[in-house]
Amino acid sequence: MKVLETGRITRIQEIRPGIFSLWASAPEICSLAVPGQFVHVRIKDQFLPLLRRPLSIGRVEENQLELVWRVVGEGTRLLGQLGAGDDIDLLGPLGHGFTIPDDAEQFLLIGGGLGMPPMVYLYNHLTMRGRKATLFLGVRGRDDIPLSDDDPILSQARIVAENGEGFRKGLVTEPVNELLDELATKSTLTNTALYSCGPWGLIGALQRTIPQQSLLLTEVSLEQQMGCGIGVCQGCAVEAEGGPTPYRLVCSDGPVFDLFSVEVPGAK
Amino acid sequence: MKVLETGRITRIQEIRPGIFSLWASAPEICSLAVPGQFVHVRIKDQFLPLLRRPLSIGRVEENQLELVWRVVGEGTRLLGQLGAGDDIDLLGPLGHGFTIPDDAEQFLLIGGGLGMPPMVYLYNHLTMRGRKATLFLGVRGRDDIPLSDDDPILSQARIVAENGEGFRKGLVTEPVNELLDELATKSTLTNTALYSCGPWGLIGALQRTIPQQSLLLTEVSLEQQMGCGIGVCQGCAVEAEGGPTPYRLVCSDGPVFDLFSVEVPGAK
Amino acid sequence: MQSKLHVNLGSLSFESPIVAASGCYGYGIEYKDVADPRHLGGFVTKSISLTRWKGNPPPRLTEVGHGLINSIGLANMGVEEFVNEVAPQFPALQTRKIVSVACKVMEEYEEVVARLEDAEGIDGYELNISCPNVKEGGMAFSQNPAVTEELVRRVRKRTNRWIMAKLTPNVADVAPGAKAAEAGGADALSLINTVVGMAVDWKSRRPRIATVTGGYSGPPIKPIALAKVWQAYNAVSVPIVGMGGITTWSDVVEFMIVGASAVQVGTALYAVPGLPEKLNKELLNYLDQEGIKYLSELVGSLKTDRAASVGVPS
Amino acid sequence: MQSKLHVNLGSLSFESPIVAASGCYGYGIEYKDVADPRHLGGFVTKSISLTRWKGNPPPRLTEVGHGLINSIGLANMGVEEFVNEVAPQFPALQTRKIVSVACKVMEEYEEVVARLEDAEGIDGYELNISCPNVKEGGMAFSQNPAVTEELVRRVRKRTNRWIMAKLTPNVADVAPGAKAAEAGGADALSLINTVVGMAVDWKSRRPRIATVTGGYSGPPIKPIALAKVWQAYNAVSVPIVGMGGITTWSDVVEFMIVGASAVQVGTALYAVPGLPEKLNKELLNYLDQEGIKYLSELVGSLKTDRAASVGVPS
Ligand SMILES: Cc1cc2nc3c(=O)[nH]c(=O)nc-3n(C[C@H](O)[C@H](O)[C@H](O)COP(=O)(O)OP(=O)(O)OC[C@H]3O[C@@H](n4cnc5c(N)ncnc54)[C@H](O)[C@@H]3O)c2cc1C
Ligand SMILES: Cc1cc2nc3c(=O)[nH]c(=O)nc-3n(C[C@H](O)[C@H](O)[C@H](O)COP(=O)(O)OP(=O)(O)OC[C@H]3O[C@@H](n4cnc5c(N)ncnc54)[C@H](O)[C@@H]3O)c2cc1C
Ligand SMILES: Cc1cc2nc3c(=O)[nH]c(=O)nc-3n(C[C@H](O)[C@H](O)[C@H](O)COP(=O)(O)O)c2cc1C
Ligand SMILES: Cc1cc2nc3c(=O)[nH]c(=O)nc-3n(C[C@H](O)[C@H](O)[C@H](O)COP(=O)(O)O)c2cc1C
Ligand code: FES
Ligand code: FES
Repeated sequence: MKVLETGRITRIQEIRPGIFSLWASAPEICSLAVPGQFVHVRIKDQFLPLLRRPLSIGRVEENQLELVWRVVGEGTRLLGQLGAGDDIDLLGPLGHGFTIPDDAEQFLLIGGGLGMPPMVYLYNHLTMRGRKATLFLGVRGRDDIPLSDDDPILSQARIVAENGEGFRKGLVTEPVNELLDELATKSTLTNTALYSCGPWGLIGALQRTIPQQSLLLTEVSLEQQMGCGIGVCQGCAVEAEGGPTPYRLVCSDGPVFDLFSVEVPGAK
Repeated sequence: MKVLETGRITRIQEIRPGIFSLWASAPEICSLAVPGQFVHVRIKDQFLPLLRRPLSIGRVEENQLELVWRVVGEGTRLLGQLGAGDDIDLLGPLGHGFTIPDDAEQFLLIGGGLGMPPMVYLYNHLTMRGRKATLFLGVRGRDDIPLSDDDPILSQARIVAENGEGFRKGLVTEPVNELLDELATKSTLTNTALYSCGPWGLIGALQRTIPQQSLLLTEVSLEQQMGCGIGVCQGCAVEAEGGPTPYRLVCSDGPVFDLFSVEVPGAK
Repeated sequence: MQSKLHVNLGSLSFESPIVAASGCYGYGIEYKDVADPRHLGGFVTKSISLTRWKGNPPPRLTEVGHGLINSIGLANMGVEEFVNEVAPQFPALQTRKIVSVACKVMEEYEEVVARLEDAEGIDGYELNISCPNVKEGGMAFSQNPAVTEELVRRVRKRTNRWIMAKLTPNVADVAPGAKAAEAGGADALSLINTVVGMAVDWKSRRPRIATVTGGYSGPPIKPIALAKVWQAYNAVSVPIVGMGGITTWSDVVEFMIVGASAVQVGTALYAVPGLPEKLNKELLNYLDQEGIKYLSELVGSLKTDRAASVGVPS
Repeated sequence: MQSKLHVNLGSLSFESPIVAASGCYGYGIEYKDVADPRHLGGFVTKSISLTRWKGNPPPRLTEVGHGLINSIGLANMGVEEFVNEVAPQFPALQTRKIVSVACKVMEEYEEVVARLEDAEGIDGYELNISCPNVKEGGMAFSQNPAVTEELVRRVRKRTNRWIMAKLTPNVADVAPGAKAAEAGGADALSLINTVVGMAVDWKSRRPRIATVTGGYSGPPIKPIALAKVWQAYNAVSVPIVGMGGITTWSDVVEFMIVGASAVQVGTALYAVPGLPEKLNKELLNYLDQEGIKYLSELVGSLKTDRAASVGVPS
């Protein structure tokens, strides 16, 4: 089920330079959403930008959902100019969320930069249900953290920064693989589910370093330029196994795919 | 001589619903301008709107010039959103101003709606030099008067409103023709120069009612969709006699033309 | 009583002139949750081919300014699955259902149509002979009037259903192709399909869609579409369905003035699935305000004695 | 030392790849008060014909969205006045001076060029065989490759000066015309001229320009222009001068990546006469940042092995 719903913005904040967090009330979408789904946002009642902008559903709290984004172009810039009380036009919840296996005992969540919001949603979802989840965040530096300084999640996430800046220095795949090694020794790897959302570079790195066979589940959320957001235009195809053709649609087959089913663009 | 000059807005005001007056400092253009000329305005440093917008130079006082406009589309709307301290990019002064014959003793100035600003400029120019000028303004109603309520010119202009509203009711051509009749009796008509700026409807009406042969000079300022504003694109042609072809360019041959040389579109 | 928005396109009538364009409304069933199809005069399905087509490699879309470039490559489920899975849902949809057909060779068009004849609830066919994103067939059909005529004629022999031929704007002159489609027996013509366009990422020096060039749609192509519809209108007597960049009711009116009896809305639906309902309301309001009895009075009503001039009351 | 922006277009060199497009820079002398012509690689004059042309009736321009539709109809002073009044001012202008020629029949092109041969300070000719706004000749020349080839060949015989042929985008495929112009002896090709477009005033139901259809220019045609330049680049080996909707330095880079050796800036000059100076500065800055030695390294450097993808570092 998906709906067109007018979201009333209740709070909007530039949490880091060029990174915004917005809360909007959207009762219908909130009641339907699961972690990993996204909304397709029409920022203004005009055709410039022409298309909607896909944004992952961050946290959901009662009737309100959070969107967190980085300003990269005109659409995200205009979105950042809105204020509390303004309306945005939401189409959602869209796509398939993450699979949460009943028999999983360990959950590893890896956000890369602006891929963090759906990981936070999933993390809250899991921990609220008493499941054991570890949340990783990989960024270049402090300015790239898509969480505000007073966000409770900040202290719960294991942050890895390429530039250090007071965090563990390096790539996020390093502590992830350390934890996987540890789990392997305890032979709980087969009960572990791994999730990630982030740039293609992170997805490629995970494909290269994760022991594919040993884990219970490995899922990633992908991004692709979108038209409709609901499987109509066939525009958001990515190369991925599992469908009747070599291509799958991020909006309706995804955005969540098995990590090892997807072909990273330009990797070959 | 024409220049590209950055005008700093010193004052901007919505003087009637949808009618704005703006003062900007533009020393070079002010020193060069004569009544009847216009500026080609680039509102923002972006290509939407694609083209500049032509606006008549209203009053000129020392280093400052006035622009008065009605919001009709996107360009004039954006211009109205600017504030004091903002810059606008001006190309001007453009076109040929009104001819002011040395031997004229009477000057009749007829503004139609938003055609008023250059008439006000001309009126001030003439009266400051001790010449005898009568200023008419034709509007539909009070809301169309492109002068603010505290404008000293307001009391000096003979206002005719189609809807009455406390003004003489009717068409501006009526009192104009009454005065012309009066001047004819005094046989000073041949020393009278008549100027007008306004919609095509007014120009057509003047062509039909003014005794063409009897006046010393009859000039009107025309509008046409413009590209370059400086005679380069050939885009602003109107049908008018006096050039090597049946067409003349509003931006560089005009905007001021002899009333009886121009062909009103659709009149035939 | 017939609605003021009622239009006849030859033998087929539509309750509204607003039709969802092929490729922008899926197979006609996906949007029903979010926008009631009854507000549409009809829809045209994604183009269907003989077998399932995988389409072009990604990326397939890129937004450029006010417009969109796509290179889907007619990815579709093929006629078999369509007839089995989708068409059975058509009779329940209260709108006109037009199936778009696109193939590589003429014989396949005949085969696909023959297969579609088995399905109920299909009101007519749109022959997509104008897709710029496939290597074989596609727009090349519509660029050759003789081929256009033969193709339409062959399909005409296979069906009694209503046929519309969809023309390409990527020709020097649309008139010969329009005349050919009419001569072949088309009940209506639709145009324009997308305009060949390209976008480049200056940083990586790579094309922004995998096939390098693609099809340009959305508001920037409206002036091109209006010109082509006007040219086609002056060349044929069958009704014309105009499209290209429509986002507002006045766009619809403009297309009708230059000769369209109905219109299709494409790219704009991605942003506003409920646009047809809005356009219907606004069109009715416009008709009331202007005192026009039927929308059809507008068709081809362009006055060419002189042009609209700045400052001249219209 | 040569500037990094220096480009050679066959036998003719330019100090910058930014050339002012025909119809957008008058006869080359009007803008000199407000923008120094030395910042231009060169300019192309308004197209010149054998006699004075009055052009089309007004209105001749209408702004549509991000774009412009014009129907000037090649209004110009004619070659006689041009040679007597304008050309004598050319030697003083420190930039390349290209004279555009547009006529109704082939013989007239020959005559006009023959007459222009008398004038000094002309660096070359652009043969405008692609104007959509005249009834005879115009774009029809460029739509017919055989005619294109003969026309260029005839002019080639009349002059030793550099010749560029300006092609229309209003064809199914630009390649045959591009090859024909090359075969006829053109030193370079320029494209695109405007795209046939139309705008309507729904209130009065009148066309917004007197000739009903006109030529569409400005940012919305950029994707179309890039596609045409790329297609021409792959068809010929003479240098190509690309244009259509250029407003920024990255637009220039994109045109060069798809095969243009230089570019022309048209409509944008109306808004910003000083744009060429700005583009030069920004291009130099870009070359520095990217460590590119000469702008010419970019020409045709499009990587087609794969496309730029969302989220993939470039
Ligand atoms: C399922 C999904 C979830 C997403 N969730 C988030 C999120 O939570 N936070 C966040 O910051 N970003 C997210 N993105 C990316 C976000 O959609 C883009 O950053 C945004 O569309 C850029 O729009 P723009 O107008 O600012 O940029 P421009 O570059 O001007 O956009 C031009 C066009 O490219 C598209 N585009 C550009 N970048 C991307 C991208 N990375 N993915 C898809 N389309 C793109 C735009 O939608 C637009 O159509 C998500 C993308 C997808 C597909
Ligand atoms: C020499 C001259 C002097 C002018 N002086 C004034 C003035 O002092 N005050 C005033 O209010 N208006 C004046 N106008 C008209 C003014 O230029 C237009 O109202 C304005 O360009 C509309 O722009 P827009 O974007 O708001 O409207 P839109 O209708 O969105 O504009 C679309 C296009 O049409 C052009 N256009 C629309 N109306 C006119 C028009 N009447 N004349 C010329 N081009 C037009 C615009 O410039 C633009 O290119 C003058 C016009 C000319 C030619
Ligand atoms: C993503 C996309 C896919 C399309 N697929 C098809 C198609 O399968 N068949 C077809 O005839 N036209 C297809 N079109 C073209 C549209 O039907 C329409 O002709 C074109 O987009 C112009 O209209 P618009 O500007 O309103 O979108 C497609 C257009 C887009 C944007
Ligand atoms: C008002 C106007 C007049 C033009 N006149 C001519 C012309 O005389 N000869 C010509 O070859 N091209 C002419 N052109 C076309 C331009 O040179 C150019 O090919 C086209 O506008 C595309 O470039 P642009 O988008 O940068 O304007 C004209 C364009 C405009 C807008
Ligand atoms: S965005 Fe249209 S199919 Fe995915
Ligand atoms: S506006 Fe260009 S010639 Fe007048």
